[in-house]
Amino acid sequence: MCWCGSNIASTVDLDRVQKAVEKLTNVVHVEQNKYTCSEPGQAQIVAGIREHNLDRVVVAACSPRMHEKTFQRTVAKAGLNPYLLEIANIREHCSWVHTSVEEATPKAIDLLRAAVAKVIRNTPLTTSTIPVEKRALVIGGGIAGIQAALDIADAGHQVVLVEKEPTIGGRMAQLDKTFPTLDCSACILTPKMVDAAQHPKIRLLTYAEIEEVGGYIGNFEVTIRKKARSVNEDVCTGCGICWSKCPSKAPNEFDCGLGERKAIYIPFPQAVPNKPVIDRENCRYFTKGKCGVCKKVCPAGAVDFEQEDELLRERFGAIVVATGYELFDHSVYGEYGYGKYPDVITGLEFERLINASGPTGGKLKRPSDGKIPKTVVFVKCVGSRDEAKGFPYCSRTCCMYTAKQAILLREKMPEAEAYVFYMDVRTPGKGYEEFYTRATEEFGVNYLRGRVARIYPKGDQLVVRGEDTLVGAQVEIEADLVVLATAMVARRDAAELAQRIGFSYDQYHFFTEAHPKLRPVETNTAGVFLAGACQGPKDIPDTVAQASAAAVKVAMLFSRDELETNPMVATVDEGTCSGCEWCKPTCPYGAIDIKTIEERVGKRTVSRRVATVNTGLCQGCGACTVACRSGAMNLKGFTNEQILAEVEAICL
Amino acid sequence: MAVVNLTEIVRNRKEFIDEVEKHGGKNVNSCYQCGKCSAGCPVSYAMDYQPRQVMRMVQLGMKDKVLSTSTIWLCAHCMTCTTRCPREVDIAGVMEALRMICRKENRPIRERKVPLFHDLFLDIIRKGGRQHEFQLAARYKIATGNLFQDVDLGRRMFFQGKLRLFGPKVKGAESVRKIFEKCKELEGDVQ
Amino acid sequence: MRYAYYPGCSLEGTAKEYDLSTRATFRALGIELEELPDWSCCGASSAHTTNHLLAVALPTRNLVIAEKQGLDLVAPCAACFNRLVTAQHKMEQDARLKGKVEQVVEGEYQGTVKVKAVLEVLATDFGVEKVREMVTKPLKGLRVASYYGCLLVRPPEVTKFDDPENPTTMDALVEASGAEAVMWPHKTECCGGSFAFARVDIVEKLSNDILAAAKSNGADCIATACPLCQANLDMRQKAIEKQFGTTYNMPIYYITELLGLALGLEPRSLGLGTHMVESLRLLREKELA
Amino acid sequence: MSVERAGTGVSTAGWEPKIIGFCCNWCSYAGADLAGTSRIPYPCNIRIIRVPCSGRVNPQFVLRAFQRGADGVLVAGCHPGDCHYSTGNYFTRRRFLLVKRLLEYLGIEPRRFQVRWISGSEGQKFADVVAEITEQVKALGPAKMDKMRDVM
Repeated sequence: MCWCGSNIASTVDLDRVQKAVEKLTNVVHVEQNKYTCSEPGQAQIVAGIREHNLDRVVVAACSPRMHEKTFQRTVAKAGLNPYLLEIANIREHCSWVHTSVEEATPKAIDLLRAAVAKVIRNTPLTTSTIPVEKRALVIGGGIAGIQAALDIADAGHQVVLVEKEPTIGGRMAQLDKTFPTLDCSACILTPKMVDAAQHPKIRLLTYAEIEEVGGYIGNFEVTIRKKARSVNEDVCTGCGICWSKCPSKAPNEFDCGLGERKAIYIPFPQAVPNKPVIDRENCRYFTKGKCGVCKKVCPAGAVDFEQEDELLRERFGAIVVATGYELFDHSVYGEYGYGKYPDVITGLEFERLINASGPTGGKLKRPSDGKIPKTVVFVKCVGSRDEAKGFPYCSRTCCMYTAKQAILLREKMPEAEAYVFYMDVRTPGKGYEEFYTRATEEFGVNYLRGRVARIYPKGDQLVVRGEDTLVGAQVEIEADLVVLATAMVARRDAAELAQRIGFSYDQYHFFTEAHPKLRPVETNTAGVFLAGACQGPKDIPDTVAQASAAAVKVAMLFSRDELETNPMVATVDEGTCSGCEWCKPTCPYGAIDIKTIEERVGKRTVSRRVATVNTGLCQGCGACTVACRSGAMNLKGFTNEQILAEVEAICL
Repeated sequence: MAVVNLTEIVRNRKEFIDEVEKHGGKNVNSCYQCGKCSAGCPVSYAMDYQPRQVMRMVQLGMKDKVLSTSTIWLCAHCMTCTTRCPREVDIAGVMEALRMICRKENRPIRERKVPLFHDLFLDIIRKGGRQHEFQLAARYKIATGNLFQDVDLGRRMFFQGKLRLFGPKVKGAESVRKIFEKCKELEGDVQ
Repeated sequence: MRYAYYPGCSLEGTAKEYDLSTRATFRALGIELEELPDWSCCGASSAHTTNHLLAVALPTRNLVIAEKQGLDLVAPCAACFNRLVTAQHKMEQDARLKGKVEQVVEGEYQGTVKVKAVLEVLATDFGVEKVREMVTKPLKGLRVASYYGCLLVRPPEVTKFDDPENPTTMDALVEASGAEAVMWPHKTECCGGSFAFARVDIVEKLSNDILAAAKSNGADCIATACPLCQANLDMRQKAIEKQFGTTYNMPIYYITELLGLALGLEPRSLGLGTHMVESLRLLREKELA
Repeated sequence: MSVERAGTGVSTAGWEPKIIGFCCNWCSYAGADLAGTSRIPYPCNIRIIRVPCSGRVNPQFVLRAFQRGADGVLVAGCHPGDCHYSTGNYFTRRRFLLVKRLLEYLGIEPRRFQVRWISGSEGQKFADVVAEITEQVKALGPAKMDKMRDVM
């Protein structure tokens, strides 16, 4: 029993406590100590264990959250299993919150009685170790995935970077300029793409998807589907003859369908790898059986129509998920024309139209008739902050990208007028508010506070009707082009991927971090980390920061050869388990599986299904123990028997 | 505009908001003042305050002010606002609730002719079971003293057979009268 | 096909041609209508702006009668339609209100009758394609702006009819009649509705916006399915022209008048010719009547 | 085993209720610690049992507490959405709505049993909750659990 100087001793009459505790069954020795956590205090415990041949220890002191680990090490020094120790919290929960000795002393006795009742039911627990496979899988080759892969690789570990599209680069590659500095997106991204491709520790798997994930931290088993590219990457030199000669055209996804590409193509000139892919749905050879021009002209003989999807099985110690986002589909807004007015475009489409390598060569021509717009209206919060038709959350990046686009417009075409309809302008980033101020003051962008009620065509223009809520009047603008700042939303296959890997996602299908403040890049599944907008709307600086943070977490994990597992895990009494599987869905970690065991009943051997706990995945929350109807599930360190004993000891 | 002292007003706002919600105005506190309602309101131009401003006054509990606006009477109940509201606030329903509260408390009404019309309309149904447009027009004109409004139109309609001088006869007129009485009994007459 | 028919007060007076043409067109298509016995007024906007209970009780009296008749109910007037479905919606949401209303109307409300607008019966129940097949005199060359107004489409969760921003049911029927449906943006803008008496100026401004939009999008005429809309656009058109210094001369037809015509019915039998804006001249010019 | 409960049938003068608090390790136990480090006083009637998660609290523990003579039980966990194990407290929430009704059925006033969300930063809230539940249990008087003795 610790005095903690006068912290405990002044409020709890420890002598009285000692007298009461000495009488308890199983209690052999009680002693007091001025500062138990100090070096001599700990030595006293070790000496006590040895002298009295103790096999259980209770320390009555401060909160176990403070010194449980300390005292576990102390008893281990005396050769005792560290889990044969219990702490009675008589400081935070007693002496510090009660003022009178008459109140605090009986309570301290109760707390000690409970700790004694529990500790006699403690059993030795051992941590086991699992080996760590020091290879990381990064899913998604946008800026988040590239950054995470580069950082992990620079820390000296092998990385496989899997990207669904034929090239890495992601959304950032589609952008024209980046806020708040207005540097060209491609200029800062493409060097990183090349770095990733040339890094000796990084292996790029583009045009590939995750098929299956099994295992657990340190030991994931992943199946990757490498889709048939119809081009042998090892042989192809990326010379470009094939796509210059290809006769079939299709809308270019990279340009949001505003321009065209060939059926054999690279998405954009700086694509990495610079190897084309055949879009079989639009290729004449595959649709009509005739053509084969690309194969004929390829000097390297790289075109391979017979190529098939390939399944790769790989082992990884950690996974970084960086799958990014999609844009909200604004066709649900009837008041904005159901996505049918060609001159009502999204912010991303605007990026392509104003980009020098875009479908218009950087000349902002509107999609309907190629006219150069003189009046452009930007509408913010389309699909975001809208419970009725979109999502309630703020999409976080739109205020800044809209300001940027308005600036780009005014910079390129000073004769064009820019209007921005906004509800709030949110600029909480370094240099962001200054950037927004430049938009209004230096570039003369007209900001109007109010949500647009309606957009409708009038002649070859679009009437945008809103309220300027600061004036309190309806306003109308006859616009040539309307740009909707559509919200960032989770990818449509996000939930499926999360289920496949086995971690959780929120109601909007964004991936859930382990703790919203303190564990922002971990998932609740050990060994799986998050980077970028797959976790929630995010701009480039935040994405890169999170990607590097995820990389550090991976590197931390890989700094060890083996991992100690948490010994306080769930355990199944197979004898009483009825195989009802009620425990399974309560487990947030997917740690419970069902296995079949053979049993002898009389002379026969019968097989029976029972639950089994994967101790690598179990985090010891105990939810399954309560779901278990037959009481077969228990939690080591917090067993039913231990907790009931505490209850009874307190109620005595 | 005079300074609005919110100290007392805000203290009592819950009571007022509850009253508005009891009369059918849903989710008043969800409004975040985006202005989409006012931007799409066809009658906004004739109102002294935008529907959005009315919503704000309700949120703050500015009962006297909001009940003296013309807006609540000029709402045509076209429900464009309610249909488009991103926060699923029934703005048209709030307007309706405010009108009812205004009449219940016998407060001065900014657009007197609007409720006058509705009162005459209902009075004719109460007595005859169905509407009678000729009677409605005639009584409205007498009540407003504007006898010559649309006289020419009336004459042309009469000759097209569109104005019947005598009202329809409904056998169940009596049962309709009873419905009026019971509603008055249960909800209180607000006319 | 048989329906109970709830004409509503307007169709006995200012909108009698809507009544005539609905009955005639339905007869021509072989859809039977059985007038709701002893129906009474739905209370229109006046009831729901005054007393909540009354606003539900007045339509419910008619719904109870319809339930006894055992047929789905057609309400040509958009205001009646809206009040009837709103009453149904409110009682569905609130069992206590339902009990109170039943007490007031002294009858039991089951919720078994479906209330339908004329457009829904024609386009969905009967079928646009079948209408097209039965057209004998296609309205070639007529450019029609379909005007739906507020009460058919809003609020969508109550009316459950078409789309609140860009409905197309009437356009499909217009096309089926052989006429051309004009694309225009003011299909569901408000005409001012019940302000026809108290604030004529508002009705004139709003109706002018609608007429102007129809004209600038190349329409010859407007088709409606609401007596209030028709009245405001038709009866007020002269005054609007004077007020805004413009000329429209734009006939405002009921959709049933146009369909009846396409089905080969006599213009007079549809009530054509009783509009305030000359309605036959345009048809004659296009050699349709 | 039969345990005689002190105070049964005795006048309640000078009686102090005994309340058991199950606190999850990550939020509520930490909240109680914070109340301590901030020296926020609260009634001494509560005895805290540490559990990893409020979802670990089996209704059996609650029933046993009442059976053995506790006058009140508090289950405290992380706020919904903040669970360290992501979903544990959702189970708690659903489970204990039922337990309240079971207690009522057993003749125990449901107010003797409360579930609260207290985060690790809410020391004051922890103290307030304890004060509140103590007050309420005091008002209810000693729990009468004679009928349930040792049926479990």
